[in-house]
Amino acid sequence: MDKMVKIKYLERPKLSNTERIFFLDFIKGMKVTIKNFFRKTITTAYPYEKLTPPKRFRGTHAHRVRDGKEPPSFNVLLQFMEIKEGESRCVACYMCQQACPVPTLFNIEAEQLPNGKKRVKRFDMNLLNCLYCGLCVDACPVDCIIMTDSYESAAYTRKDCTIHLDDMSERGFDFDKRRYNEPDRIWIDDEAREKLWGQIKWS
Amino acid sequence: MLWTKQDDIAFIGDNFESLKFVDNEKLPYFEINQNELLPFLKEIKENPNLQFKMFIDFTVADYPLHKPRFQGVYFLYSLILKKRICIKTWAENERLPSLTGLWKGAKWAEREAYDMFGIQFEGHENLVRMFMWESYQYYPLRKDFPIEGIKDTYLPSLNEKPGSMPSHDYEEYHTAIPTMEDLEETEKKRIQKKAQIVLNWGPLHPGTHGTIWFLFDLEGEKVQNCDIILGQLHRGVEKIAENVTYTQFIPYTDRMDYISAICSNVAYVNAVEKLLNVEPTEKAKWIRTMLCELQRINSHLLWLGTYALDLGALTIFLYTFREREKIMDIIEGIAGIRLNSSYIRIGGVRLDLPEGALDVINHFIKDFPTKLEEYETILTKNRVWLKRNVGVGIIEEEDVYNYGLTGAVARASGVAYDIRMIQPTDKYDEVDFEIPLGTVGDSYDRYLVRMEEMRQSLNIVKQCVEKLEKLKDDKHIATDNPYVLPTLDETFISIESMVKDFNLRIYGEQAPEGEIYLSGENPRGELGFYIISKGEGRPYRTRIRSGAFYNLQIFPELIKGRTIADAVVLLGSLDPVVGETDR
Amino acid sequence: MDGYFSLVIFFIAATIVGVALLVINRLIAPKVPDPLQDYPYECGVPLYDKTAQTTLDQKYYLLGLLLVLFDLEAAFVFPWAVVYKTFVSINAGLIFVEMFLFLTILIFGFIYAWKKGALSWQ
Amino acid sequence: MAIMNNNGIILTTAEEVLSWGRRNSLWPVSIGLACCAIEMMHTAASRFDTDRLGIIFRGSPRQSDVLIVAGTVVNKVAPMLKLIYDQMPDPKWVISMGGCASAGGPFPTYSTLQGVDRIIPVDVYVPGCPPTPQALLWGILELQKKIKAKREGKEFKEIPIKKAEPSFPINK
Amino acid sequence: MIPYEYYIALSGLLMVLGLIGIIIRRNIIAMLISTELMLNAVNIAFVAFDMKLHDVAGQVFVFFILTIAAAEAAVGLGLIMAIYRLRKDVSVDTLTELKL
Amino acid sequence: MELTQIAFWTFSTLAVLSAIGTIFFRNLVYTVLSLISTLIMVSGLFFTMGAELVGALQLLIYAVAIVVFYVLVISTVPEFKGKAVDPKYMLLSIPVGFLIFLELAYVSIYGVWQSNTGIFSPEVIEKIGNAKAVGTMLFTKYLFPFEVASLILLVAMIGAIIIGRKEEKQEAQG
Amino acid sequence: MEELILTSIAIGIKSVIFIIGMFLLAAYLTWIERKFAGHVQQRPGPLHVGWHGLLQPIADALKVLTKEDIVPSGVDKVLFYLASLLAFVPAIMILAVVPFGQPVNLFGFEIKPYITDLNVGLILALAFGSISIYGVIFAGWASNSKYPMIGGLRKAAVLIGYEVALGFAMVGPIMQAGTFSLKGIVEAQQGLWFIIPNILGFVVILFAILAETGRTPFDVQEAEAELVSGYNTEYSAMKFGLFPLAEWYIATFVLSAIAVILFFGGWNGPHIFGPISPFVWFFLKLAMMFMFFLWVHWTLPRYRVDQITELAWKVMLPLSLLNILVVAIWIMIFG
Ligand code: SF4
Ligand code: SF4
Ligand code: SF4
Repeated sequence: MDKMVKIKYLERPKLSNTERIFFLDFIKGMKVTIKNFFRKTITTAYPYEKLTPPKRFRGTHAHRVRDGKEPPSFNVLLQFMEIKEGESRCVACYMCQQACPVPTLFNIEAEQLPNGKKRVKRFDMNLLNCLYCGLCVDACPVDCIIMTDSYESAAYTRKDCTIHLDDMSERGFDFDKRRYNEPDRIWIDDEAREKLWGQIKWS
Repeated sequence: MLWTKQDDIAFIGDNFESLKFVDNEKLPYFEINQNELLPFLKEIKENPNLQFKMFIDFTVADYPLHKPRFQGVYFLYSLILKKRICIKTWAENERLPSLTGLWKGAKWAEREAYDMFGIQFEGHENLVRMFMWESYQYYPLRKDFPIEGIKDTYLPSLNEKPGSMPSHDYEEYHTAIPTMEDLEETEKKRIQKKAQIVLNWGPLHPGTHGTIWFLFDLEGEKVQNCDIILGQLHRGVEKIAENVTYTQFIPYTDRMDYISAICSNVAYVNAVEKLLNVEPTEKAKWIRTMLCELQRINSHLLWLGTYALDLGALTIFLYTFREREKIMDIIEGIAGIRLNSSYIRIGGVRLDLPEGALDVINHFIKDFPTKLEEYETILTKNRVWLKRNVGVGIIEEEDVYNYGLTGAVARASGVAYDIRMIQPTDKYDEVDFEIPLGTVGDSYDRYLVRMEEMRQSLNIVKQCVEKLEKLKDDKHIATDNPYVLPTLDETFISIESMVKDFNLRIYGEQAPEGEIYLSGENPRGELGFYIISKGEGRPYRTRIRSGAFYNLQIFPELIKGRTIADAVVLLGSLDPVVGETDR
Repeated sequence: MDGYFSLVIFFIAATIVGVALLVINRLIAPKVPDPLQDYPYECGVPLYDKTAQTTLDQKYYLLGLLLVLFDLEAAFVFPWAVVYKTFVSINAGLIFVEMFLFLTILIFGFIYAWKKGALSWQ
Repeated sequence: MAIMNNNGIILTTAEEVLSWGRRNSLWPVSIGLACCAIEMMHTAASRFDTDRLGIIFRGSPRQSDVLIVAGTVVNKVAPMLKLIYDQMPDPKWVISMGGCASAGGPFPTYSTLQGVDRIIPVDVYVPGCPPTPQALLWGILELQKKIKAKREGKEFKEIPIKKAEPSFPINK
Repeated sequence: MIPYEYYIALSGLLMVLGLIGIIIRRNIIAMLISTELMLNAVNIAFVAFDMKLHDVAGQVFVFFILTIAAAEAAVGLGLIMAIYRLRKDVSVDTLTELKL
Repeated sequence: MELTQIAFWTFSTLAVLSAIGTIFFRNLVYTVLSLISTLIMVSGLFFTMGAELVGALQLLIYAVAIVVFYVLVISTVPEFKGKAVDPKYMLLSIPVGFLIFLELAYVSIYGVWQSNTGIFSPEVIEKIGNAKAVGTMLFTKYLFPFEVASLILLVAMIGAIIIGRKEEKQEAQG
Repeated sequence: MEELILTSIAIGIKSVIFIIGMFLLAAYLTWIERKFAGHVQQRPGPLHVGWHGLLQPIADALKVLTKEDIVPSGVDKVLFYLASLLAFVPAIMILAVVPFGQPVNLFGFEIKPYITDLNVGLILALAFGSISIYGVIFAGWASNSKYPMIGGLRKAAVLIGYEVALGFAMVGPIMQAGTFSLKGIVEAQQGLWFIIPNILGFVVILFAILAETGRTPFDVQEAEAELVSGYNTEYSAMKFGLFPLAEWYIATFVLSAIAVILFFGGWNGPHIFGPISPFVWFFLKLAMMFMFFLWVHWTLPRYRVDQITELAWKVMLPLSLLNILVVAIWIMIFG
C-alpha cells in the first residue's frame, strides 16, 4: 500500500475588529465555562462511592487458592507438593521472582516435608518495590499469583506494605469469589462510569 | 531503507583514508579515526549532495576489554537523501573532539557522555556534569560501576527500625547524597552571574513541569542568561537496561516518558522485535497503533492543560483532565493500569482487547471533537492567549537541524520530520493522516500544531477501530516465535510452552549479536532506542535518544532577552517530560 | 466631623482585629524548629544570591512618575467633576474649555511619554 | 503547643476542634517529581476532586501542611526535598506516594534515594506504581485518621547525614 | 475649636524638623523626604489660615503645593536615578563635584 | 469641643513623632514608613480643620502616589538602605532650626492674616460642601494658576523622563 | 467626655460587628468561590466538611490560625509583619465608607447600614484602596527572597497602572451626581442608572477591579507557574491568611459594592420585598458583580505584566478620559 501521508500547513487565526471591540473572544470563552457550570458534576465522591476497577486491574497481588479450578499444569505439579484445599496454589517454582524486574522484592521460602513433598513456608512481597507490571502473573505456571482489584493498601509503616502468604491467599479467595465469573469486559460498573461518559451503547 | 550505505557517500570516501564501512544488516555504519572525524562530519554536513544537517544523537558505548575503551556513536539525518547515517569512532585516551562547533545539539549529549563515562571533549565550552552533581566522583555508565552504586553513607530510616523491616528491603548504608554545598557548587559552575540577580526557577516548582532546574540571570525581570540543570529525575534507566532482560525492561520504558507510556513501549518493543526478528501479529499492530494515538491525544491533552494552567487559564486544565480521565479509563480497562500500563509485549500485546473496548473508543471518538472545540473556543482566538503566544520563542528551521529538535516542535517550524512518515512502524503506513506544519515557528504555531495533531490522531484511531472490528478473532501475540513469551493459557496446557516460558524468563531473550537503532514518534519527539546486543539475554548497552532532552536544549537560547513570564510559555510549548530527559 | 470620628474608630478596630489575629496565631501555634526552617524559599535549592533586594529597574521609576503625575491630574479633575453640573447651567462653555485645556496639555505630556516609550516595558 | 499542654476537659475539646480543623484542611505542596505526580494531578482534577475534602494545592511550602512526595526522589533531589520539608510550618505531615518515594521502588540504582523516610519522617506510605487516585485518596483518609488519633504535632528529630566508611572498596 | 495658633506652631515645628532633616541627612533621598515634610508644614499653615479667615483660597493653594511636591519628587528622583546609575552611590559626601 | 481637641492633640503629637522618626531613622524604608505616618496624620489634621477635600487628596496624592514613588525607587536601589545620619551637622542644625522657628512664630503671630475675613464661614461650607467650595474657587478665581499647574506637570514629566531615561538611550547607541 | 466615650464604644462595637461580619462573609466568599470554581469545572467543590462543605471555611480558618508562624532569616521583621497588616487594614477600611443601604427604622431605633457617610467618601475609598499597595511592596521587599520581590513589584506595577485609570473612570458618575458621597451618588440615580452614559467608564472599572484584586487575566503577582505564590511566598499561617482574605475577598467584595453604587444605582430598585428591598437589591447586584468576577477569573488566561501595564496606560487611561468627555457632553445636552 502506498503512503497516504499528507502535509498540511496550518492557518493562523486572527482576531477581527468586531471581536476585538465587543470582547467577543472573552464572551465566547465565558459561554463555554458557564455551559459547563450547568453540566452535571463528574466527580466520584471517593470514600462514599467507589469505582470498581476493571477485572484486568493490576492492584495488590494475591494467591489463588486450591479450589478445583486449577489449570492442568497445577495438577501435574501437585504430586510434589503438599497443598490442601483452600490453601495457596503456589508450588514454589520461583518463576514469578525470575520474571520480575526487581527480584529482590520477593522472599519465597519452601520447606521439605518429611513425606518428601514440598510446602511453601513463606511468600513475602514488598509492594513498595513493585512496578505493578504483571510480569509475575504472566510467569506463574499454575495460575497462582494474580493481581486483584484491591488498591486500598496505604499503611503507616513500610512493614505493613509487605504482603504475606496468608493474606495473599485470603485476598485471592475473596477476589475469586467476587469476580472470577465476571466476563472479560472493559468495565463492570457501567453506572458509575456513566457519570463521566454518559450512556454508552454496547454493540 | 533508512540507513546510508557506502554507495551514498562514495564520492567523498576517498578523502578520508580511515573511513570504513561495515554493512551490518540491521545497522550499517561507518567507522572513522578520531582525527578525521570532524572534517568528515563537516564534509557530509555541508556537502550539498548529502546535507546531513540534522543532528539525531550521540552516545558512547563502553568496552572495557578493548583498547581504546570507549566508542562514540553518532547519528545524523540527511535532508536530501532522507536517510540516517551512523558513524562510529574510538575515543583514544578517553578523549573525543567536540561537535559543538558543528551542531549545537551536541552540547548536552557530550556533557551527558562526560557525566556518564568520563570522556573528555576537546573544544567543549562548558564541560560540566549533566545529571549528577559536581562533586560526584564516579562515572555510572561504565561497565565496572555497580548498578546499585557505592554505598558509603550511613543513612538509616527516620521512622523505621531495621529490625522491624522485612529482611530483603532495607540497608542502612546508602549511596552518596549531595549536601547543600555540593548543590551550590553545581549551580555556581553552571552560570556566571553577569546581570543583577540569579534566580533559581525550579526544580521543585509548580511551573516547571517536573523537576527541571533553571538558573536565570535576571536584569529586572528580563532573563539575560540562562542555564538548565538536569538530573533531578535521573534514575539510571540506561544502567538498569543493561541489567534486566528485554522483556523486563518494558515496564521501565513506561516510566521514562510517563505521560505517553504506550508510545515509549511501542518504540522500544519495535526496536527489540527488529533485533530479534520477531514479527508481531496483524491485530497486535493495529492495537498498538490505536493505543499509541490514543496515548498521543492523552499526552497532548496533558500538555494543553498544563500549558493553559501555566498561562493562567485554570479551568482548561480541569477540562483536559476530564478528557484524559476518559482515555485513562479506556487504558485501564484494556491494560489494567491507568498510567504506566506496560501493555505491549514482544511479539504483540499482553492481553487481547476486552469485550466492549471498541465500543467505548467509538464513543470517545464521537464525543471528543466537541470537547476539543470547547478548548479552542476558549483559547485559540482569545486575545490574551494570542498576546502571550504569538511571536514568542520563534525557532528557525536552521535551529531545528542544529539542535536536533523533533516532534511537534520541529513541525511547528515547518520541518516535516515525522517518524510515522519517514520510517513507519506498525500500521502507520496503512492509515490515512495529515502532518500539520506551522509557518512561523513560534509558541502559537506549536500550540496549533499540537491541537491539529490531536484531530489527526483521532482520525487514525477511527481507522484503527474500523479495522479492528473486522479482526476480532485474530491472535494478539505471535507466540509461535521462539522469542515470544507464551500466553498464560498456553503455559497451563502445554509443557513445551512452559519450558519455553521458563527459558525465556530465566535466561532472557538471547538476541543475536548486533545493533539496532529504531525510533518511534513520541508525542515529545523522536524516541530512539539504540541497542547493542552481544548475544546474551540482556542488552549490552541501551541508549535512549529522547526527544524532550534535545527539545529542551534550545530553551536557554529562546529565553534570552525575554521575561520570566515568557519562560512558562516557552517551556510549556517545548513540552519536556523530565522522566525522559533525565532517564 | 462625627463621620471621621467613626472612621478613626473603625480604623482602630480593624487594626486591633488584625493585630489580634497575628498575636493569637503566634501564641497558640506550635513552635518546632527545624534545622533549615528559616532558609528563604527558592524551589528548594540553595540560593545563588544571598540577598534579593537588589533590583534596580528603570521601569519602576517611570511607573512611579506616571502614577504621581496622573494622580495629581485626577486630583485636579475631581473638584472639577463635582462642580461641573452646577457650572454647566451657569456657563457651560467656560468650565468645559477650562478642563479641556488642562487635559490637552497633560495629554500632550502623555503622548510624549508614549512616544518616548515610557509606557512600554520591554 | 501552648494551650494543649494541660489536660483539662475544655482543652481536650479544643484539641479535638483543632484537630478537626487541621485534618479537614490539609493543603499539600504542589510538588510533582515523576509519574506519580500525574496521578496526583488527576486526584486533584474533576474526577476525584480533592477539594471535596478541603484539600487544595498550594505553591509555597510555607502555606502547606502536607508534603505529598509523588515520584522518584533521586539523590540529587534529596537535600532539596529536605529543605522544602523544613520550610513547611508545623504541624506538618508527609505522604509518601508510590513505591519510588517509599522505598526506591523499581529503581535500586546508584542515583535513587531508597525511600524518603531516610531524610524526612513519613506518616503514610501509599504503595502502587503509580497508586491510582483512589489509592491516594485512601492514603489521605488514613492520614486524617492518624491526625485524629494522635492529636498533636510530630516530634522533631535530628537527621543524621554522615559519611561512613564504605562497606566495600570503591572502584572509580 | 482649637486655636489656629496651635496649628501654626505645629506647622513651624514640622518645618524645622524638615530643615533639620535636610541638614543632617547624608543621603539625597532622605533629604528629599525631609523636603516633603517642609512642604507639609506649609500645607498645614495654609489650611489653618483658611480656617481662621473663613476662606478656601488656602486650600486651593494646597493643590498647587501638591503639584510642586510632585514635580519636585519627579525631577529629584530622576536626578537621583541618573546619579545612581553613574556612581552607584547616593551619599551627598561622595558627590563632591555637585558641591560648589 | 472635646472631640476636636483630642483629635488635634493626638494627630499633632503623632505627626511630630513620626516627623522625628522620618529624619532620624537610618533605614530608608523606615524613614519612608514614618513619612507615610506623618502624612496620614497631617491629613487627619486637615479633617479636623474641616478641609475635607484637601485632606482626602492629601491621602490620595501625597500618602500614596508620591510616597509610592519614593518607595519604588528605594526598594529597588539596594544601596539606599542604611545610610547614616551625620551627627556633626546636628550641632549646626539646632540653632538654625531654632532661629527659623522663631521667625515663623513672629511672622505668624504679628503679620500676615491681618487681612479680611473671607466669605466661606463654616455655615456656608456646611451648606455647599467643602469640595464644591474649593472647586468653585479653583475654577473661577484661580483659573490661571490652575492652567499653569498643568504646564508645571507637563514640564516635570518631560524633564523627568529625559533625566530618568538618559542612560538607556546612550546604552542603545553605544 | 463621657458622652464621647459612650459614642466611641457604640461605634467601636458597630465597627467590630462590621469587621467580624466582613470576616465571616469573606470566609464564606471563599466557599462560594470554591463552589463556583468547582461547578465550572464539573466538580462539586467542598462537599464533605459540614453540609455541602459549609464548615470548610471554618476548618481552614482554624488551621491557618494554628499553624506555626515562620519568620525566615534575612527578613526585616517589623516590615514583614507590618506588611500583612498594611494589606489587610486598608482593604477593610474601604468598607467603612461604603453604605449598604439607607438608614432604616427597626423597633424604634435608627439603624444605619454603614459606618459613616462622608462628603469625600469616594476619594477616601480610592485612597484606602491604593494604600494597600504598600502592603504588597513591603511584603515583597521585606521577605528578602526573590519570588516575593518580583511578585511584589509586579503587583505594584499593576496597581499603579489601574489606580490611575480607576480614578479617572470614577469621574463620570461624580460629574453626574455632583458629589463624592457614595450615598449621594446612589440617591442621584433614582431615575436612570449611571451605566448609561458611563459605559466606557464601567468597562475601565471592571478591568481595574480585576487588576486591583489580582484576578485573571491580571493575576501576575501570584502566577503559580512563574512565581510560586508571588509576594506572599514566604508568609505562613495567619500572616499569610490576611493576604488572600484582603485581596481576593474583602477587596473584591468592597470594590464590587462600589462599582454597583457608581453604575447600577446601588440599592435603588422597585420596592417589592417590603422594607428590606433596598438590601435585597443591593446584595443581588453585588452578588451578580462578584459572580461576574469569579466567572472571568475562572475562564481567562493571564496577561504578562508588561502587557498589563501597557493595557492600563495605553487603553484604559485614554478610554477613561474619553468617558469624561462623553459624560461632559451628555450632561451638557441632557442636564
Ligand atoms: S508486578 Fe512486576 S514488579 Fe511487581 S512483583 Fe510482579 S513482576 Fe515484579
Ligand atoms: S510463579 Fe506461581 S507457583 Fe511459582 S513461586 Fe511464584 S506464585 Fe508460586
Ligand atoms: S512509584 Fe512508579 S509511578 Fe510512582 S514515581 Fe515511581 S516509577 Fe513512577
